[in-house]
Amino acid sequence: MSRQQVHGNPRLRKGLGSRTSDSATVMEDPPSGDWLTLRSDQFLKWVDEAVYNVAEKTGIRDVVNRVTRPIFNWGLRYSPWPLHFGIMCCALEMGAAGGPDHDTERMGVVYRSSPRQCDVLIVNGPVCEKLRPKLKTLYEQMADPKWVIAMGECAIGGGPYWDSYSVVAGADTFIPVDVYIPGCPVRPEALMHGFLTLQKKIREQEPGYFLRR
Amino acid sequence: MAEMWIHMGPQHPMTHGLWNLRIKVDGETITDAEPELGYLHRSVEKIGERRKYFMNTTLTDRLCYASAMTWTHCYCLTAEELMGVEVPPRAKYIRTVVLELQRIASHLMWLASYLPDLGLITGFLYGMRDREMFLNLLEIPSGGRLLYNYVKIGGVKRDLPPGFDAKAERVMQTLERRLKEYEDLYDNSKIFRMRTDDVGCYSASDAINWGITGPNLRSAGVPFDLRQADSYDAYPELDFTPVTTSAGNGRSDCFSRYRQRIDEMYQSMDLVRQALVKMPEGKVMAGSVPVRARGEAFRRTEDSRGEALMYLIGDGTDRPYRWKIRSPMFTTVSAAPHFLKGYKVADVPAIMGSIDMCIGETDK
Amino acid sequence: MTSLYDWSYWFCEAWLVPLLTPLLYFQEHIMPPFSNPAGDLARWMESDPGLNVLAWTIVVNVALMIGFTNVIIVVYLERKIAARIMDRRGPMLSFHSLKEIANDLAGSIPEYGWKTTTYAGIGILQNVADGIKFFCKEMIVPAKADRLLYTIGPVIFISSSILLLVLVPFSPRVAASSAPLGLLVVMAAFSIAPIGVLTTGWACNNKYTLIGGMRSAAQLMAYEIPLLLSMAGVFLVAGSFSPMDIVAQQQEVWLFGIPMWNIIPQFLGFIVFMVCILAEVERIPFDLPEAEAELVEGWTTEIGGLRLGLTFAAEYIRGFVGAMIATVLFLGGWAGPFLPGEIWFLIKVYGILVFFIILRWTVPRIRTDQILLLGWKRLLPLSLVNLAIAILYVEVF
Amino acid sequence: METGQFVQQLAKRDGASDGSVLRANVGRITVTRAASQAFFRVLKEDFGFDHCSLISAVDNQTGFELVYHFSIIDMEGQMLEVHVELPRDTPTIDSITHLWGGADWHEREAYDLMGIYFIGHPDLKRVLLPDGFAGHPLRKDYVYEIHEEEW
Repeated sequence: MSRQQVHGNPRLRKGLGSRTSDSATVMEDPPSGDWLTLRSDQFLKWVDEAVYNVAEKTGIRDVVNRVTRPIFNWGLRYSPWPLHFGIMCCALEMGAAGGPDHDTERMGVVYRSSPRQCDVLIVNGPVCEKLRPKLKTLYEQMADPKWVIAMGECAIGGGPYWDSYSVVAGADTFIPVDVYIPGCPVRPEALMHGFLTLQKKIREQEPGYFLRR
Repeated sequence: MAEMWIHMGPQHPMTHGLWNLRIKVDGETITDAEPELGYLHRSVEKIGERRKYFMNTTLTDRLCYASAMTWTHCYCLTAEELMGVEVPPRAKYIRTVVLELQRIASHLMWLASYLPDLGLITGFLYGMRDREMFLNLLEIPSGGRLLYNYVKIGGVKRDLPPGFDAKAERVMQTLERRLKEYEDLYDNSKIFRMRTDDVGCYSASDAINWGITGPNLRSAGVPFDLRQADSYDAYPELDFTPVTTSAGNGRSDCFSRYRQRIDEMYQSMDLVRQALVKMPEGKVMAGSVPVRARGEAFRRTEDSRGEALMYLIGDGTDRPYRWKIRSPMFTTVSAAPHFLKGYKVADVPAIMGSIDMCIGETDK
Repeated sequence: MTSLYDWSYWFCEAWLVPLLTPLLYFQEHIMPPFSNPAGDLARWMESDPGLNVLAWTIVVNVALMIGFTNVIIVVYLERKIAARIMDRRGPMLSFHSLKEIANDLAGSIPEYGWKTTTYAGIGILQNVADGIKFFCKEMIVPAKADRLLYTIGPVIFISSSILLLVLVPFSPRVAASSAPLGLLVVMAAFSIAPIGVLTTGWACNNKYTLIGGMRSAAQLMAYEIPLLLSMAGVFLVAGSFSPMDIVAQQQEVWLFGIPMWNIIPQFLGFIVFMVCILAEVERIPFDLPEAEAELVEGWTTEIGGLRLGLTFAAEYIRGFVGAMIATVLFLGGWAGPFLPGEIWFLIKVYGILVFFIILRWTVPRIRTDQILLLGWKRLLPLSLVNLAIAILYVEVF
Repeated sequence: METGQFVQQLAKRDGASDGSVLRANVGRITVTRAASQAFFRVLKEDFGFDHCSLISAVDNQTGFELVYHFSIIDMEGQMLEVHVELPRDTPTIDSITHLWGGADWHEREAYDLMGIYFIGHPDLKRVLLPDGFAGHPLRKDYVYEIHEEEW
């Protein structure tokens, strides 16, 4: 078979999507039926496609998802691990929410410092132009499934710095935000309610995990 | 191992905020360091020129989120100097009380964030627990939990409610009891001393040259406190002398900085008690506060982290023409390469935590 | 004495292989023999190596089950005790939350609201939820990481930790294996893990993980020698490496109605051993490879998802096994009055684990150069002194 | 030394003018750009002003004005406010980093936000804004787009 290397314009490709693998070359789809000539990664992809198609057409995927989805979803929603990342005032309230008076660890909230190990990105302050690329990188480094909480007015729409030359007008201008928590600063109770709202969202909207596309 | 640069930040548990410390390490020894700021630059000075004088207290509250009261107070003091407003004596005393309470809360926040830097996460929870008491106390007159907007140009927003001093006394007695526990837990801990003694040293003369002020300077044995040197509010009428600690030979190390802040908490509690006893009756707000101002004025106050200075220029309109903020941490961070060199990577959180970073005021 | 390994060997020989092989031989007959390896497989399974492998598979799986059950309990204990030390409540997810699974399965999603019962339980389900979440996460390989080593590194760490569970007995009755070299093999398996840490640290192409891996290697040098020397005292007294002999020896000598467990004559060795085993299982104050304050998450910074979950589990397994070895060596193992041996063993092990947990949440972390100093200049001489005491003890009694 | 005394002594020097006392322990003085370097050296070495509190740059529309705040670290807290006028087209002045180490980042900030060039500064680059930022935003003629929503 022919192997064709397609070099995209690197400037255009930069920042597009989640770059978790360094596939500099884009290979064309494997020819159908000719599975003996495939390379190993193409073969895996072909097997993946075949299994998905069979499971989808026979309805196995639906059945398995219907059975396993509640269990996986239960685990996902009761263990939201946020990234330990403080920007401004709300970061202190995030810390206070973990403190003895409010204790978010009752809800399974464990702060981890590495984005690879987190599920929830809490944007708790104004995002400045200098920070924006870094925050986007942090978001992209997190493993799926991941959620974003915009905590406080600054992260929702700039807050008191709405007319500043260096503050981005809200975190949702460059990353998808799932839960908005208003307040300036957000009280710890409101953050806890935000986590409960996130659980609600996960329960209602997260699809099953068997052969997820 | 060859030398390499490590970026600590902007997302790093050491930073306590949003900045980037680039360190050059040889193995685990730091040979060079370069702080990088600006990830939280909100251009407060620029947008402050678009707002009226009394509206800017919203921004000053958010300058340093760990000690909002002191920054708003510094701004109001400057604006009063600019406008020629005389603050009633009761308001001065109330300001002194809330400032010292805020200083305790800020130092507790520092204590809370310093212990995780050394690997003791329990310390964070203890600090937060005690800080919560002071936030609740400050919530009583101001209505805000973290950002108060309580100090206004010409006085304070509301009078202290009756029974405030009894509540404050109870909270302070609790804190005194807890601080004794912490001294047992930290000062007598061999590992704590191993991590903090003779780490991050600088001499008093170096500190003065680099522009380090506040607790970080006093921990080198220099009795310089703006509450007395450039006195304001009710401080001239209170009886106190600056607390100093030293690591010997006029040097400051991480442990002396830790000790300094604990001692300042004791001193602040003493000041709160004095001010509550001496507090006169009367109004808490000046009769008339002008909206427009012309001229220039500056005042400096003793912030929880050092010398806060605000410089205001008015051009006769109701908005400031130029507003300049001196942040104590801005200068201190610039000196970080000097006192980081030669120590280990593991000492970076211990040193940078001990100088009590607050990025909100630094990046402005 | 029959160990779990012996039992499963017998099980494979008598039941599993006789039931499986006819099927494979049948396969061989219906297909052309040159293309069908089924017969070869069957013949291999009947041979001694094949039976060995099958038996070990069963043993490791049982050990894994034991290990993960204990991990759930230990993690639960850790979180709850830490929370109580910190004046908090800790995880409180209750069994009522499982009703939601039943509702979802039935397809009826009721109006979702926070129920007062959801967070009013004992919280042991929190670890289960975390585990399930790890299974759902995406498996990321960072763009510039070394793909092969990145995959292998955690596997080395995890598998060597699980191997440990197989090698230490709970009691003479509940023993997975009875390796002739006993605890020496355990210590050999214990020191495989830093290789995995170093591999992962290098492969992630991240400076924090690299420093974490290097620290792990440096730390290994510092504490491994005193650790083995402090164990040598016990081996010397018992005259054997086998845990059975060591425990039996500790019951031999009684003084004033107290069994002379090794902790009494060799208290120095016990102290050295506890310090070194803390360093070995990488817990505060010696958790330098994953110092959260300066290295973001240490050598695990770049790994996430299932790898991370299993690495967590492996760390707790190592802590558990460390406590098990300490119990066997110094605290008389499964010996004790009235109760069965296994219960006594678990009581002692969990006692040491609770001590580890309380220690973890009450002291700061020490520095790399300080741990090297401690290992080489303090613990090494102390362990040599302990060895001398042990020799004296052998001579006297 | 009394504030009035040293302000008078300083005002007699070349290029210095307008010596006045603002309030207790605080003096104010104006210095020309050419004489500033010698003036600051005398201030540090003879008068003992060992602490550089703040360097503020002010955009006066017609030109720039640098306002230095110096103080003495002792219990009296003497303070001096020094004004230096700079022309609009060449906003340059000699750096004082070799006298006060703490002035380092204040000068960088003045360069970053106001575009004042400090001659002799060891590392004059942007400190708060990203490297590629265009313009100096605290100048009065800096125009930027405000993300204002239409309601």
